[in-house]
Amino acid sequence: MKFREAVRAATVEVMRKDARVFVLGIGVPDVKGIFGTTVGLADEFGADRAFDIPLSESAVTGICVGATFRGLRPIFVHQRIDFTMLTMDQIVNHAAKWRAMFHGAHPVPLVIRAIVGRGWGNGPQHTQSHHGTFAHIPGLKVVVPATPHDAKGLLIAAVEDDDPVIYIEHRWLHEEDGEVPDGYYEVPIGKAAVVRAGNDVTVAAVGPYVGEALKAAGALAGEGVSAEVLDLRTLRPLDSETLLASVRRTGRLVVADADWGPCGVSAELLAVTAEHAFGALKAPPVRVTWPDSPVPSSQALEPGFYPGARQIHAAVRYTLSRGASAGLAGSSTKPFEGPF
Amino acid sequence: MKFREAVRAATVEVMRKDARVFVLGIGVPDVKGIFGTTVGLADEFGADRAFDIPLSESAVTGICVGATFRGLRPIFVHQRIDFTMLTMDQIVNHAAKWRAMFHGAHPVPLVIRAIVGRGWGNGPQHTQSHHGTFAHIPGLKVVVPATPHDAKGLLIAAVEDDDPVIYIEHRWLHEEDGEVPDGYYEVPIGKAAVVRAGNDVTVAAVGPYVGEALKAAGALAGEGVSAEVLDLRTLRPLDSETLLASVRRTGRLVVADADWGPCGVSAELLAVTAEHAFGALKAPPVRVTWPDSPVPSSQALEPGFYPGARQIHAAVRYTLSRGASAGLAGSSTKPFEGPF
Amino acid sequence: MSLERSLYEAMLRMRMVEETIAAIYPDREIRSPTHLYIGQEGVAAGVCAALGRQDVVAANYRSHGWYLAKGGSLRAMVDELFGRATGCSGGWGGSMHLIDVDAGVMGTSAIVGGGMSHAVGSALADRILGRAQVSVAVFGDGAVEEGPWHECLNFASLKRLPVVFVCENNLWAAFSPLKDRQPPVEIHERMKAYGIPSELVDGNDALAVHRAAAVAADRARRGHGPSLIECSTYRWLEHCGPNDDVAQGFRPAEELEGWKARCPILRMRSLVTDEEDRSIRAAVMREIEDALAHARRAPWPEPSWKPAYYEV
Amino acid sequence: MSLERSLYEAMLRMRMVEETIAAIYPDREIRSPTHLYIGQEGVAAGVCAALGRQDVVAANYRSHGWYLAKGGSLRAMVDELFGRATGCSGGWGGSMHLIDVDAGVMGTSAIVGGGMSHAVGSALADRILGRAQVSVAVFGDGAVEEGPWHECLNFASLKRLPVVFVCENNLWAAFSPLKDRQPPVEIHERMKAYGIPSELVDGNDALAVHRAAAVAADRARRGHGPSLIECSTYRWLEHCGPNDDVAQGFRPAEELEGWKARCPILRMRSLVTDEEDRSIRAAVMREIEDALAHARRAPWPEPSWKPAYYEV
Ligand SMILES: Cc1ncc(C[n+]2csc(CCOP(=O)(O)OP(=O)(O)O)c2C)c(N)n1
Ligand SMILES: Cc1ncc(C[n+]2csc(CCOP(=O)(O)OP(=O)(O)O)c2C)c(N)n1
Ligand SMILES: [Mg+2]
Ligand SMILES: [Mg+2]
Repeated sequence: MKFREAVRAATVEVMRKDARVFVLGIGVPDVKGIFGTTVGLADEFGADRAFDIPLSESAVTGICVGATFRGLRPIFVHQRIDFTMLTMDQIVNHAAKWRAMFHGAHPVPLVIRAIVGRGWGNGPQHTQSHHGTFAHIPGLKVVVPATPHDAKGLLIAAVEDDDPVIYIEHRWLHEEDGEVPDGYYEVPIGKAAVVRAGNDVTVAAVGPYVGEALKAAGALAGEGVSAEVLDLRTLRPLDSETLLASVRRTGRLVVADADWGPCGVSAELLAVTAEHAFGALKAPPVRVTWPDSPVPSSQALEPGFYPGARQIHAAVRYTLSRGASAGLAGSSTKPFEGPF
Repeated sequence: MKFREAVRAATVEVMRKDARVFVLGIGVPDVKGIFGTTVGLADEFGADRAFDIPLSESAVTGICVGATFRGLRPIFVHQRIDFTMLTMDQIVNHAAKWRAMFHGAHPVPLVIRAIVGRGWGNGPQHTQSHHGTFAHIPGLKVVVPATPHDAKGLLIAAVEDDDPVIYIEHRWLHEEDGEVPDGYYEVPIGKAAVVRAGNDVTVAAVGPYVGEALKAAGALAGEGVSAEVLDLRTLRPLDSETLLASVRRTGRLVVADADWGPCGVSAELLAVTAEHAFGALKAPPVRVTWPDSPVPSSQALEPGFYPGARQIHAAVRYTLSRGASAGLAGSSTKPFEGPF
Repeated sequence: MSLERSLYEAMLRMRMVEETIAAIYPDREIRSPTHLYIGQEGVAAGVCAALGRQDVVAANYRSHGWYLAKGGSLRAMVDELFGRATGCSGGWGGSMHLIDVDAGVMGTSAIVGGGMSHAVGSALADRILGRAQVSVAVFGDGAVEEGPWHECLNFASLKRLPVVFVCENNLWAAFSPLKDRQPPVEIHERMKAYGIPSELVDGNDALAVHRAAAVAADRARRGHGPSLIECSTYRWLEHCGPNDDVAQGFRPAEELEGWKARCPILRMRSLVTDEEDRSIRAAVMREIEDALAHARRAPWPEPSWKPAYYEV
Repeated sequence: MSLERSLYEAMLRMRMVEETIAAIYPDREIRSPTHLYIGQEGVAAGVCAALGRQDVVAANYRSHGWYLAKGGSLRAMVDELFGRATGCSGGWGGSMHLIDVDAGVMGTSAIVGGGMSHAVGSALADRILGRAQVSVAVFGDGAVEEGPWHECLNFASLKRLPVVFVCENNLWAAFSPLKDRQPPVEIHERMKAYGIPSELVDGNDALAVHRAAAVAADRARRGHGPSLIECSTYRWLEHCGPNDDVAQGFRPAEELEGWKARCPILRMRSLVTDEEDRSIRAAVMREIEDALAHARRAPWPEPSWKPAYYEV
């Protein structure tokens, strides 16, 4: 099943199981249905439970928060995560604060599905990740699935969770295929996955970088380097146990994050490691992140903006003090084709 | 001169020097004048250059951006930095992107002065720092002055800068006294200050924690520990040179940040250090930050929420493996008294 | 009990509670930003009298009056102001963040305009679940300038949601007069732009407010969509805190005096007997003393966080 | 040159440029989200004809037409669409982010409603500096639902700023029809709520648009404050991309056919001679070919970032 189909499958599962779940967002009921992820929901569940909204992201976020107080469990979908910037007051000042501020009287079981628009020259305002921004805020949970399996299981877990969950979806992964179990299952929030075991270095990756890390690990194996690859899956609360256990064994860390470096998730991973696995570290940890710049639109710049398996490979060799090796090809993920 | 007077003095300097500078924000021309920082501006410079605004923070941010395109240099003041969450679309998607997105055609010389409301039970929605959030975004600059001297010099530099600068002001410091030179001077953006030299440990502090760090350093000196204290001053772009030079000498790092830890500035400092001064580190670096929770209102909780000199002292001893010492008193800064 | 008497009692209770808060505020037992409602009691009393307990209200940082009028526990509120564990928000919120889920008081926000969408969302939930309840959004004239206000009105009208918008127009937002913030168009008249029925009422006339609120609540319950009631009123004390701000030079003295003459409580005084007035005052005073005593004895909250690993 | 002829030429030029873009788009030389303006040319032509070069326009992702009508360089635009270093945004923006500072085209935003406040800020700058220029904010019917829209209108009216708000009401926001997003109140009629004069014009009648814009610009220049012009119009192609979306099942075929019959260019065809029409077409075609040739030869931009330290 494709990643985007898994997102839809999870939505159908939770909506069938729980009449309090509803889905809203610009484009939810239209023919394209948010990259196919919401197609047919209005038919099955009615226009009361899957509907379009006015272009009012800010108030609609608050409307979702208000609906949770009265027992509902909304899934609010954004075609681009960039649009969540219009909603930060409701997310950060309200949803994230409510449980603590009222001492548990009103938790906020809200899911924000937000899509990262990398590809086809979408440019500075349509391709941001923002997961580091959300992961900084206590009161939120942040998940970034990397596989169709987790796309389904994490979305179900997000809806089940009583706290606001920012569910970040890289459309770059939408067409990826993978095994997806039938039926209702959760991938627990707060648990990373060891997707490849190894001994020489830990490569901790976020979302689309999990595949790149695996590719790099494959190439490294051929060079006699055994890399362990972690799929972080949840960025808040971070599964530092899994991370630290791995680094304590391998003694080396490379982080691959689909975001800017400064004050991002990559920084947090290095910080946690330096604080709590310092003695185990044999070499400086390395961050593979986006360049510290807005994302350019030009086809001459965009592909080179994003690091991939090649950079992860180089970073691992760097931390092993091995110097450069024969180049590794770039990403083989099918790039997103326009017009949108 | 008091910190808040220094903010006002800087504003007067830039407004006298440059007719393109104007100041706006809720409460700018009223009797209290934003904790006294804007008192009298309308009298001296006229209602066209120092004025109140409707409660429309989002559009007003965009209005400031638009005004910069036509040659002006606005200073937009928020009584609480929490209110900037309503303006994230214009700050992050617009102001921060404009220079890159239009390849330099329209830089955005905008200053956002945002005040942190710690104290007097202001609670979860009125006491956030958010500097880590802003420091994550390329295209922005972020400064947090710790002394009256820097409050003036950094504000002048912020107005002179052609990029959007988030100038974060801890009202906790407003009543602090210090030497402030007369006239026009800049404290360069992007330069940290070594405010106390030392050899055994580097304590890098943000804003109100500079004073706490100095207090801790004083106590440590009595215990035979020589702590170097850095006032970071600018959080983006970070002065990693000064940081790394210090850590390379001392071999130890404690960061004291007035913010949450995860994906914050404290994480970034540890990450940069682990990446680039790994070999010099003799012990795990330590972060002294707010607990990972919204800020509670109760007088029984609020003071204990904020770490101070005592925690910095403990963190330094921890990184020196010295175990606990005789307690150190908490902060002696005059706490903020209500009602607002 | 007659409507008049219960409105009078509700207002007097709010007033006496807040006068007590103002009186003891300098003692520093209450330590959070406190926005008093004195002078505006007619609005909360009138609106809440038109609501059932199951109906809900989303208000803002100036909510002592709304919380009490809607039936929130006075003890829990005073405990909250005192920062105690038994406070309605466990001591985490302070004066600006009150809640009483059972009484239909949704958690209040200190962000101007922040709670308005919560009321709309509550109404949406009722629509989706097929419940005939009313959600009330309370906000000031300042909130009218915030974008989400506009988005909420558009959304509620589009979906014909069972929500009543109550604008407390007290002519000021903190220290800024209305005329410096908005063009001269009456707020209620702007509702034509949203296709929302609206009414201007004297907010210091609790009976008039009640009449308008009853009509609006009824409209909502019958599925006929949202309404807006603009209540003209005035706050007597400073924006935040227990003092008079006229003396501090913020607002014209005549303006305040004019409005004090139109005190919503005084206006209804003749509708209750002296005996009733006395007995209400006595009962409320007992209640307040009980609440204060309770708060002073109540336990402090414990931190939810642990000491950092580097601490002993 | 007569007004009629210049409006006709401006529209035809936009149309031919965009038809070319649509035609070559499948070749993948242009790789950024491209929102075509075909069908709506009357609005940009009419408004810009009422402006001077020193006046400024802030528009959105659907701005090829506005950019060209305001006098932006075609070469720089096509270069930008091709992602070249010589593009008006150096290749960083793509189709959604056009700019021509000299021609008064402010940088365009891909956030719905994002550019509106920029026009208001520009007008504020003119007010502060005492310049008699006009700032135009261009937005669609969808932007009307965003909070900042409301905040901008309130601010501009309050300060009587020299700004003209132009709403291109094409009945759709992406794939959502107006009736699913707003209550049935005409957008221009809502301006009473802001005290802003407004007018509804047929956006496919460039002369009518021009008349309304001239009045509004004049009002702005004379310090009489903002105006809003609602232009009813229709986009012919899909929301984003070069295709027809009727065939894809998004919009009713009859609706599109009805609007095609009201083509703004066809409508003015009788006002120019065959000879004029031919010569305009020939000149524009030469210009387009030149621009395409220029773009194809133009250099690619270089990254502004360096390889990471761990890279060789
Ligand atoms: C978004 C936001 N901006 C500014 C403030 C600061 N502030 C608190 S109350 C207030 C005035 C609000 O006026 P109004 O809405 O008329 O309500 P009132 O206090 O008069 O009842 C302001 C500006 C805030 N809390 N939130
Ligand atoms: C804040 C925001 N929300 C959603 C989008 C996605 N989006 C892009 S264009 C568009 C429709 C806008 O409609 P309208 O304002 O009527 O302009 P039109 O495209 O019809 O000219 C939408 C929803 C966006 N770019 N920005
Ligand atoms: Mg008010
Ligand atoms: Mg439209």
